[in-house]
Amino acid sequence: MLSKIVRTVTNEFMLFILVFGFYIIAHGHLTPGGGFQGGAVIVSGVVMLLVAFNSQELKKTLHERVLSIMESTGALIFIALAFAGIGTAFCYNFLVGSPIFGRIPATGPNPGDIWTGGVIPLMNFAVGLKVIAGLSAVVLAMALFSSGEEIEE
Amino acid sequence: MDHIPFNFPFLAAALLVGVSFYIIIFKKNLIKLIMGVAMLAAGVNLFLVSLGFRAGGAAPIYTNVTEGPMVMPVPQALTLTSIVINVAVLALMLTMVIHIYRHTGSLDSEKSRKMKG
Amino acid sequence: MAALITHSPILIIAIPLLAAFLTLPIGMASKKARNALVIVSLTFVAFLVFALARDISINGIHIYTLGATSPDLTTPTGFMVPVRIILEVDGMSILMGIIWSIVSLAAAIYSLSHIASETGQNRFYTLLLLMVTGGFGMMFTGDLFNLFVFLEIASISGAALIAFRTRSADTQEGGFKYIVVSAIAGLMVLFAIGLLYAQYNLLNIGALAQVIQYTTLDKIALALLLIAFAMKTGMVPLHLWFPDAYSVAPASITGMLVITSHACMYAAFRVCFTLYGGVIDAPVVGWILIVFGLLTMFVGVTMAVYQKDVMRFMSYHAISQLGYMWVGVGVGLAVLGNPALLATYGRDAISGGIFHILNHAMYKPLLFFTGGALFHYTGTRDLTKMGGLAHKMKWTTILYIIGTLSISGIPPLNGFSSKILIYESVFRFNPILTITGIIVSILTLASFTKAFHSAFMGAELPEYKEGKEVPKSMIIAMMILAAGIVFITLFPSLIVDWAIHPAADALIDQGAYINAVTGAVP
Amino acid sequence: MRRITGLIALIVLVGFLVWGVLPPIMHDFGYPDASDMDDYIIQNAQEETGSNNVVTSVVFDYRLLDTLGEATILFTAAMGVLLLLRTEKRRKEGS
Repeated sequence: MLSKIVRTVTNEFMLFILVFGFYIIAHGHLTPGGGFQGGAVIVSGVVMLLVAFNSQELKKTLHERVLSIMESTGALIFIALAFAGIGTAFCYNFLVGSPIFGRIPATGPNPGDIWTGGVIPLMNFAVGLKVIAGLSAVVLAMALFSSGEEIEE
Repeated sequence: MDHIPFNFPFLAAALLVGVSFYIIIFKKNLIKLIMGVAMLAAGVNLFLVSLGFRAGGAAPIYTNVTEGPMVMPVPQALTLTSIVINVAVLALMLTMVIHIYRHTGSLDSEKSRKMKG
Repeated sequence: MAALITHSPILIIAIPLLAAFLTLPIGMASKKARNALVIVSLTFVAFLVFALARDISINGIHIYTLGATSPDLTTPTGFMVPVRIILEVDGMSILMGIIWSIVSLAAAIYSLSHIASETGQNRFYTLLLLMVTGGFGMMFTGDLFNLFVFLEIASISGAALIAFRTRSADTQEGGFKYIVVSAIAGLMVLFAIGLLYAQYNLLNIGALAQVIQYTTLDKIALALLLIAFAMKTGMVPLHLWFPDAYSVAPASITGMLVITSHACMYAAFRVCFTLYGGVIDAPVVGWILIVFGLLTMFVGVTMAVYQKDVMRFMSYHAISQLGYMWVGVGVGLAVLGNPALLATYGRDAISGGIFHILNHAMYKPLLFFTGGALFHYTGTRDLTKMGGLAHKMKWTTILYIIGTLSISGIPPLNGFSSKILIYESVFRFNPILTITGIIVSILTLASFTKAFHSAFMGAELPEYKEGKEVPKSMIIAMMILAAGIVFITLFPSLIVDWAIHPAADALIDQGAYINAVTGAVP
Repeated sequence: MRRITGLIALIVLVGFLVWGVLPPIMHDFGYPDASDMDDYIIQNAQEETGSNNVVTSVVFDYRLLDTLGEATILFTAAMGVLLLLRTEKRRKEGS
């Protein structure tokens, strides 16, 4: 465990990292970014926590079992959204033109509208959840294992 | 930025691939081997993403862009996929190396290889 | 039912994937429910594969465009180039799909008792289902980059499963070698895809085949693709990792890994015949495949003779048998540009190679499963420490004999019917190839008889007096594959007419594959 | 022996790659030979998928199966890592 200064700064910064990652995930269809990138940003925050505190400390709040279930949930939402279009074809973007995220932007450069993109924003969230849970689980498992701690199945 | 001599980005990618193959073939340390695979992935990704560049093109995002040509979006999507795949591969490789080190106490690929066929 | 058939290519890929995502939450609640989920989903997938096979034998190539307004709309309206990912299932793909569905179901049933005493079963079944997804994806996709993605899914889950038993260093090394080889092969495939994309701005195999020029870059891409896929199948100069990885995996996974290497072989054939079919320098590439195939046959079997580890011994035989397929299909490729020769023996050579894939996919997993049964019973893989096991393991002995006779090509069994097809057609191309094949076959029989003798025959050893035959589910899994062998043995001509010749024709007939993508505008 | 074969293979491979990416064979950097598919996507992505970010529309619409596979690979890797780093307590026979 590092010094108190580092721990305090880490705690404060974690909030900004979460907000920034969430922003990248939510605006994936308008600005550079998306589920993978935003998820990776948030996981970098988790790694920062892992460095500042030690892995046993972190294990009390982030449990592998929870992370596994989160990851499965994200994956299930993703594949369910892909399955939902099967009335026309698998992976069909069935929300374009509907009230939820269904607006179509003007062709050509425009300022951007958050309610566009059909299933894309929803999928970004599913992927973001999955990336956060998956990569945190990997990093945490490696840290715990190399510190000699046993992991539950 | 109109014309880059010797196709420099492609050349860099090819050389990166060459260096990483050198590491993979000749280095004995398993961690170095993993670094070689990571560099190979970096070289291939650099090659893929530079395929899509068009001179003077903007990023293919319509939000507040100025009119003009755009670079090709598909190579960027392919590169994104490839990067994520390589993260997964590296994570699994490192896990196995942790185990190999636990069991044999060594990272040398010559020493740890007990059975030869 | 009609809708089910229309969507079946993607359902065959997506249902194991959905089941894999559900396995962990369900497995935490109940083990029985998890096992039922695995078996039921794989059975349903097998049913879909057979339904799709029937549809293909009636209606020809099945096309599925993902995310389009209609699944058979391959190119956007008023546009000539396919933009979306297209799944394309023809005679060859569906044959591989049938093999994969049978073997994966047998492997899942076998695992039920083979790994029953190990920890981490939930994740084991998750990875098994993901591997099934990857295999089906590789077989059914019509898009090069998608092929790469599914290749990686199959490789990564396969590597994790090879290293499943973490207590020994050997398993970790085997898994590590497998994943390094897979990663390098995957990146070489990706580089080749980049080279093709740079010139034609296409990723679809059919559309690329239509415009491909065979420029210098295309030749480099062909070399990279062939080296990568040959490396994954364990072709001889690049085979050193193969026995290390295959011998340490749980036996059910080894059976499945054999089929993933067939899937890589299928991808290599797809590249040679479909992607480059019209422009390829056929005799040169064909001879390269033949020479390395012969080397593979010979080196594999000579290395196998010395092995004491039963799984390692069988892995070297797997390498050797893969050589037959390279030779058979290589001869067909060498005469691809000559319609007369192709009709007289080329088509038969390709059919022989493909038939051998089918046969090998039945008897090699069976042999690996019997090897796993021996390990289950004795706790060792060392042949010299075994003996007299026929007294206790009657079923395993019978199944091992079936597998042995089949792999050595003893006349009534299925291994013979495919080998004779290869021998006859290859003899007219070059007699030396046939002679080598027969020598390798004799060596195979000799080494398997020796292994049989040391494991099963002789007096009962004191340390193996206690104990029973392996559990029922392992016997059932082996029975499924043995039933496949018996079926092919009884009706070889039926199989050749219904499955093998359509598959060979699908490889030869490049035009039909291209037309299915670019011509099918409704 | 192994060193020499390795060195020859390496030199041949790198030679071909470097020769292949130089101008007469490869297109000039920044001036691709063909771009039909990408032009179609750039022109129609907004209308067909409603997304301003064309790369995202490729990733999550035109090539969604690749992304599904990619997410699956991440899932596979997490599963694999947690499988390999599990506790090795012998559980009692049977499940």
